[in-house]
Amino acid sequence: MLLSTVILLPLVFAVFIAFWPQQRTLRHLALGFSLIEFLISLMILNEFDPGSARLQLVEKFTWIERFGIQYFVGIDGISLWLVLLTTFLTPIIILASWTSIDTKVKGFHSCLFLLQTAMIGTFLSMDAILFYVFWELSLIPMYFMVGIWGGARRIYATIKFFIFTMAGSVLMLVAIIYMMYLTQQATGVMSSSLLEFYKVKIPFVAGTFMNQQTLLFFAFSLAFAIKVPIWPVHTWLPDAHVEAPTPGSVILAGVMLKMGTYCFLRWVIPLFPDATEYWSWLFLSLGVIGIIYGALVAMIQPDIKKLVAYSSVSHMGYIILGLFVMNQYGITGAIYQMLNHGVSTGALFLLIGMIYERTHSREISKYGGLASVLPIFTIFFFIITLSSIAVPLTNGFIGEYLILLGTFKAAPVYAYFAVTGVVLGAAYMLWMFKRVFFGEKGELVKDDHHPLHDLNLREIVVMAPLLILVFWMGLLPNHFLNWTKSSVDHLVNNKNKYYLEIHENKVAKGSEYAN
Amino acid sequence: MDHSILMAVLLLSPFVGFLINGVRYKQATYKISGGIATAAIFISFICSVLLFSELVGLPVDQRKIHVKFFEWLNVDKFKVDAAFYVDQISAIMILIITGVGTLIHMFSTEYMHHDKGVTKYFAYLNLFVFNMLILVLGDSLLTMFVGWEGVGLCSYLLIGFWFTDKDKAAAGMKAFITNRVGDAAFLLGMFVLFSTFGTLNIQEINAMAPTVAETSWMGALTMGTMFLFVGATGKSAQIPLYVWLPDAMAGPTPVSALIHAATMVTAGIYMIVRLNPIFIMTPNTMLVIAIVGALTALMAASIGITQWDIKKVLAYSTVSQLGYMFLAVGVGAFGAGLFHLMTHAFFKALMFLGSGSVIHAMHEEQDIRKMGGLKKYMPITHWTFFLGWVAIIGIPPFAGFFSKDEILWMSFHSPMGHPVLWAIGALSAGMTAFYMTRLMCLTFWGKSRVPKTVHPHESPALMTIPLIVLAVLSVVGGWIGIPEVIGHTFGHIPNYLMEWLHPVLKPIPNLTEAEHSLEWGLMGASVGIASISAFIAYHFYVKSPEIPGKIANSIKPLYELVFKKYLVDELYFKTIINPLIELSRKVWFYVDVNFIDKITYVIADLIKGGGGVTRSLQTGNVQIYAMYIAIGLVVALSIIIIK
Amino acid sequence: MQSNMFTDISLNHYLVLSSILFVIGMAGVLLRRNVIVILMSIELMLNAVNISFIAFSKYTQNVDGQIMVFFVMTIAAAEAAVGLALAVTIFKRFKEVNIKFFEHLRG
Amino acid sequence: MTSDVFLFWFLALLIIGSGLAVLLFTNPIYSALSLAMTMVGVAAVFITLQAFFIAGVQLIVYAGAVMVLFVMVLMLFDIKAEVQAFSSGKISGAIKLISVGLLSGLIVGGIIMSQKSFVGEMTKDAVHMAEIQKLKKSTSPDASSKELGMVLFSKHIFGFEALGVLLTVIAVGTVALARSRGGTHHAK
Repeated sequence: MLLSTVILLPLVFAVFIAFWPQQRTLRHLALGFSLIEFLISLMILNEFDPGSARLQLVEKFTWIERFGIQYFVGIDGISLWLVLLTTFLTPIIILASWTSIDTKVKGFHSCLFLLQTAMIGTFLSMDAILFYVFWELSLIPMYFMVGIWGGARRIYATIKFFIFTMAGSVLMLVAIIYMMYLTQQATGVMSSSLLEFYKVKIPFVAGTFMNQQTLLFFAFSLAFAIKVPIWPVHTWLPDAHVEAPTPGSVILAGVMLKMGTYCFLRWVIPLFPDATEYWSWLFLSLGVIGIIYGALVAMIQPDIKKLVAYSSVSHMGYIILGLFVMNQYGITGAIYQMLNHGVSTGALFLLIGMIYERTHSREISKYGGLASVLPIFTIFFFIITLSSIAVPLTNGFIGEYLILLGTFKAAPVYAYFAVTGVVLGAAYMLWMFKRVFFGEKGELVKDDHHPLHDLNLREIVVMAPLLILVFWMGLLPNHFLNWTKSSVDHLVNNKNKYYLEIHENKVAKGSEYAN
Repeated sequence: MDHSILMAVLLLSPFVGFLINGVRYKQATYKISGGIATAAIFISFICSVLLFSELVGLPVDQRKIHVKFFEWLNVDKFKVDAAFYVDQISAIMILIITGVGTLIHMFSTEYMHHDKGVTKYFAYLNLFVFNMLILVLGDSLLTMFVGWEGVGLCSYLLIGFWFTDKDKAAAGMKAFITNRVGDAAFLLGMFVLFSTFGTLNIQEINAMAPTVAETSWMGALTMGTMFLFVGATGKSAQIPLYVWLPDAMAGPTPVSALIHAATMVTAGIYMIVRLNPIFIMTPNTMLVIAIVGALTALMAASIGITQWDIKKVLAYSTVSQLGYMFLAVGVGAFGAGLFHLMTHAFFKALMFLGSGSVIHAMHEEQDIRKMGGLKKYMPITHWTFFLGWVAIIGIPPFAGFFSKDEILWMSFHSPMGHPVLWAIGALSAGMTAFYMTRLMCLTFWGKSRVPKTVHPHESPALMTIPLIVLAVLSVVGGWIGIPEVIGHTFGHIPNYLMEWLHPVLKPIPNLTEAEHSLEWGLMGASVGIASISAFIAYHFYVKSPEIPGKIANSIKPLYELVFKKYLVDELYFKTIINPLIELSRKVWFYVDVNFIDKITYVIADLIKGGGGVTRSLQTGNVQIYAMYIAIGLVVALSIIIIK
Repeated sequence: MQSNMFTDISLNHYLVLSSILFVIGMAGVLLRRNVIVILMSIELMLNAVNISFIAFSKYTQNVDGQIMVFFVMTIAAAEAAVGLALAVTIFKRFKEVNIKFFEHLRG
Repeated sequence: MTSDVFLFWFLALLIIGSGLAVLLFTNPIYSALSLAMTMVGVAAVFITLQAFFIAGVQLIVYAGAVMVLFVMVLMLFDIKAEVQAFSSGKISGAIKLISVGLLSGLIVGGIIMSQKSFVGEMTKDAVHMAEIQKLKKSTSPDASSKELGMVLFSKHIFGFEALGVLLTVIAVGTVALARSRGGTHHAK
């Protein structure tokens, strides 16, 4: 029941919070809840067998029998860390929004927990319909989060965000239904189980577009590409980020974007191996374009948040690159980079939120000389900047290095282009850093009547776990990679005939007790 | 003592120093901060000496201490350990780093005493040493890269140390980004080597190095080494990525001494020397290295002649000397390169610290036109600087002479060298002598041009002691590598350095036995050129100070070009940076705002327009709605009936 | 067997009658402006349907058709009540029961 | 020509005529009276089809209660003949008329065309005749009402109860509506 608990507990919390009468203790309650959720999710590590590539801790109940739709959840090395990242970020977000969210506090925390359920559900569902439900469910709280607690142009941003993502998922629903049909054709029994999907051999014809596998591949890919977002469909991201409140941005960058990349790994690559291989050039190119484009455009943004949003586009380009080179290095790097991006970009948004709370501006040109006024803030920001530009011994380096290595081994041409992202990344981050923190004091920093105060204890507590993680992940990556290794190996070694078996040993253990 | 503990202390001592000073960064007690930092580096120095002596104690073919701490990264076949090893090459390096480092830390304690951020400064400095040690000791290219980026980072922090000045912050940024260009190439180099050898472990790569030279330009090894060399041009300030180093003088002067003269900038040479078995097998890369090194030496030296800022002169001098080192490794004389690296560390650190002493005395004045005659105010600084001067211009028997002569000789004699390379080297040597003498004359000798408000004074002992130690090293440092031809003449003085390095350096293929007379001749020629240049400079700047101005006027366009550093910065701005920013703006405006978003708007507008059409059908009149039903009924029935 | 259209009354006759009545009712709904008359026309249409129900019920010997008519009548009564109540409210405000006062659904 | 046939034609003409009168009278009161006439005609048709109970209900509920309701409302409002009884709009009016005409043509045509495939003749078909005769004998008005009641309270009991609830709701809703201040939205 562990996974179901992890998925559904936040939902219970959300309802509980919604009916909690006391306004004053609301945040404490929410924080406590999120910590409980995090601790419970840590128990997954205890139960998880890192040596096995199978699907573990599986739970399966019939939902709609006629169509073979099940409540089917399970975890493997690919989804493990993303779930933990989600539960890890939530308490941080609640603590970070302690003062910045001051209207409709109850609704906000309910949304947050609902979102948590949706995201964890997306990562753990092994049934297409269940997955789709969670996937779409995640949109709704996010929609409200941006729409209610967002900035001035929040309505524009929410609608853009909503329509972009919806447009993609509609095609995906069609594709899922078609997959169910194909499963029925192949096995005689209709099923929406992903494991059954894996068994279906979908006809593929190279060179043409109008064949089943290619069409299905693109239907799924489009939905995920918009979520990631891959280059030409990325324009919702900067707007959503800029208008979202800090917690919204953190969730968006930290976890929601990973839903896209994770699903590439869980759905697209194993389900459509031929199409993936045949069309990988397209995604590799788009990834590289995303890296360079995101970096270039980030460079000239006048708004810090927008800059970081475009840097996300660039970082997500790396992840796409890693996924589609289809070797151990690339995929391991991509998984690692997902976590890194969650940690470091999440932290960047938190920091920007903190300074925004003080000055109510995100315009780079109005800052300057912050370093001499807010030393602790500066140190934190600098460390996260380093992580973002992938300096060795921070987490970012491991991911980026592995991705580039994988790319070079598979397709050197893309690596030559992608490597410019290393330079451009440093350029835009450091240039921003220079303009905000160095030089003479800017107009927002100068104000003697309202001197800026450095981070308080709460904010330091918010940042500390992230900073620790930055170095932990950079210094001892094996602590994390050992858990994903067997799953990734399994995926790469069987990429043309992928299958996933259910790990039974926990059940056996249970039956021992029963006897 | 156990090697691993020794190694751990060696590495972690500076890091602990960094942590202590980092935590108490707000304190301005310079003596305590400086003391902690200096002690941390000194402990490392002791460890280095112990390791060195251990190494000496080992048999010649087993001189290697390898310590593995933990497995860092392990993905599929890609395995990298947090492991370090000391061999003959890295032993020299750690001695230089910690030794010179200790002296510079000591010097800094006094030099930075008035600065509020002194503790932060020492924290950065310790962190730098830590990273430098990782770079030098790392047993794989990736570990080396960790230090490689780490020193770049510290360099960034220290150049932009006085960050409230926008230009200084910009200089730091420039350094980091320029280095990043090199680092990106270094990454590619690593990828190529990993693809070729299946490992990044330096020892394994060296062991697997081919025995036959690779002559193809597009061969894997040539590409790999070429990429690594581009990485080195970034870190070691060679054409085309040297532009950051002169700007890096924005940092505190001891930083320039430690990072931008003695240690970090030599990382590129060190890397090539450490990987010499594969570099020697790629003659094409070697050729490029030699040419780039020679050209950098010449170009930087020529710029050095025209500069007025004491630190800028030294900076260009550093670039030029680094060019020499690349020239050396480019012609296969790895030992000579390392030798020059060492002597250069001594005399250039000395000169930077000397200039720091001068700047300190002159109350932050760096323009040599406002100096002159400082000899009588600050005798110790003058005499130590003087020794550095004779060392760098290559007057025997001072340190620079031996190393520089070795390089020039090898660039002529080695089968990979060429007389042209020798000529460029010799010309640069002449220029070096010229601008160094000019610096000497304008700063210490001649008439005093010091403004009335400034009262120069000799620096306190904490600053002069390092100067004296370095001066001594600048004198005797060269004696461990006396060339055979001289050693032979003066009674069998062995070339200690080359013997020490012999096991780890691949010999140059097809090296013929040299004619002693030729070697003597060339040696004489280079010393002659240097002496004459020095004499001319002395004449120009002390005897008749009006001549240089006249000459400069007579070749004004050329002078201006050189004075403005060949407009390379401007060129980069014009051809790379500005177009890039312009491109970004255009791309953002045309692609993001005006194309992708426009498309979505167009789609949205289409839907909206369609909605407008259907909207007009919704008149609100119920009877009209009923009429639609009727029409629908008619259509449906017609279809059914006609069918 | 030849059948005479006028003398042999078949199910079809009832159905045709029903449809003609239905169309008359529909014309009333479409064309009249008075809400009450429109309601009446709706009653006409319902009655038309009832005729066909009963005719089918008779033809198939199935009493369910009559049940359905029973239900339809009940609904019709209810509908008339609500419709008239609406007409009353309209009349209270505008002193007229014109359909144009229901045009607030304009898109 | 039997009486059955005559009765059918007579009632059909009556129903159609009075139905048209509902449509065409400009004075709503006349329309209402015509509607009452139609209702009675329909009830008569029910009787010819042996649905005696339903015919009774038709007379009582429709011709009685509902029509009284209509007439009462009309009296209450004191509505006279209208100047403009038909909705304006020439084009829409034309379309409406055309579609109504087409619809009637289509339905009638459809029914006639489907004659062969669907409906045997009610009066001529020998088998049916026999059955109907049998039915006529067996089904007295009492018997058919009884059967109706049995089915209504057994098979359709849920629908019946639901209707009861609906009527309650309607009663409450109507009162609430009638008590409100009136109008939709604002006055023009």
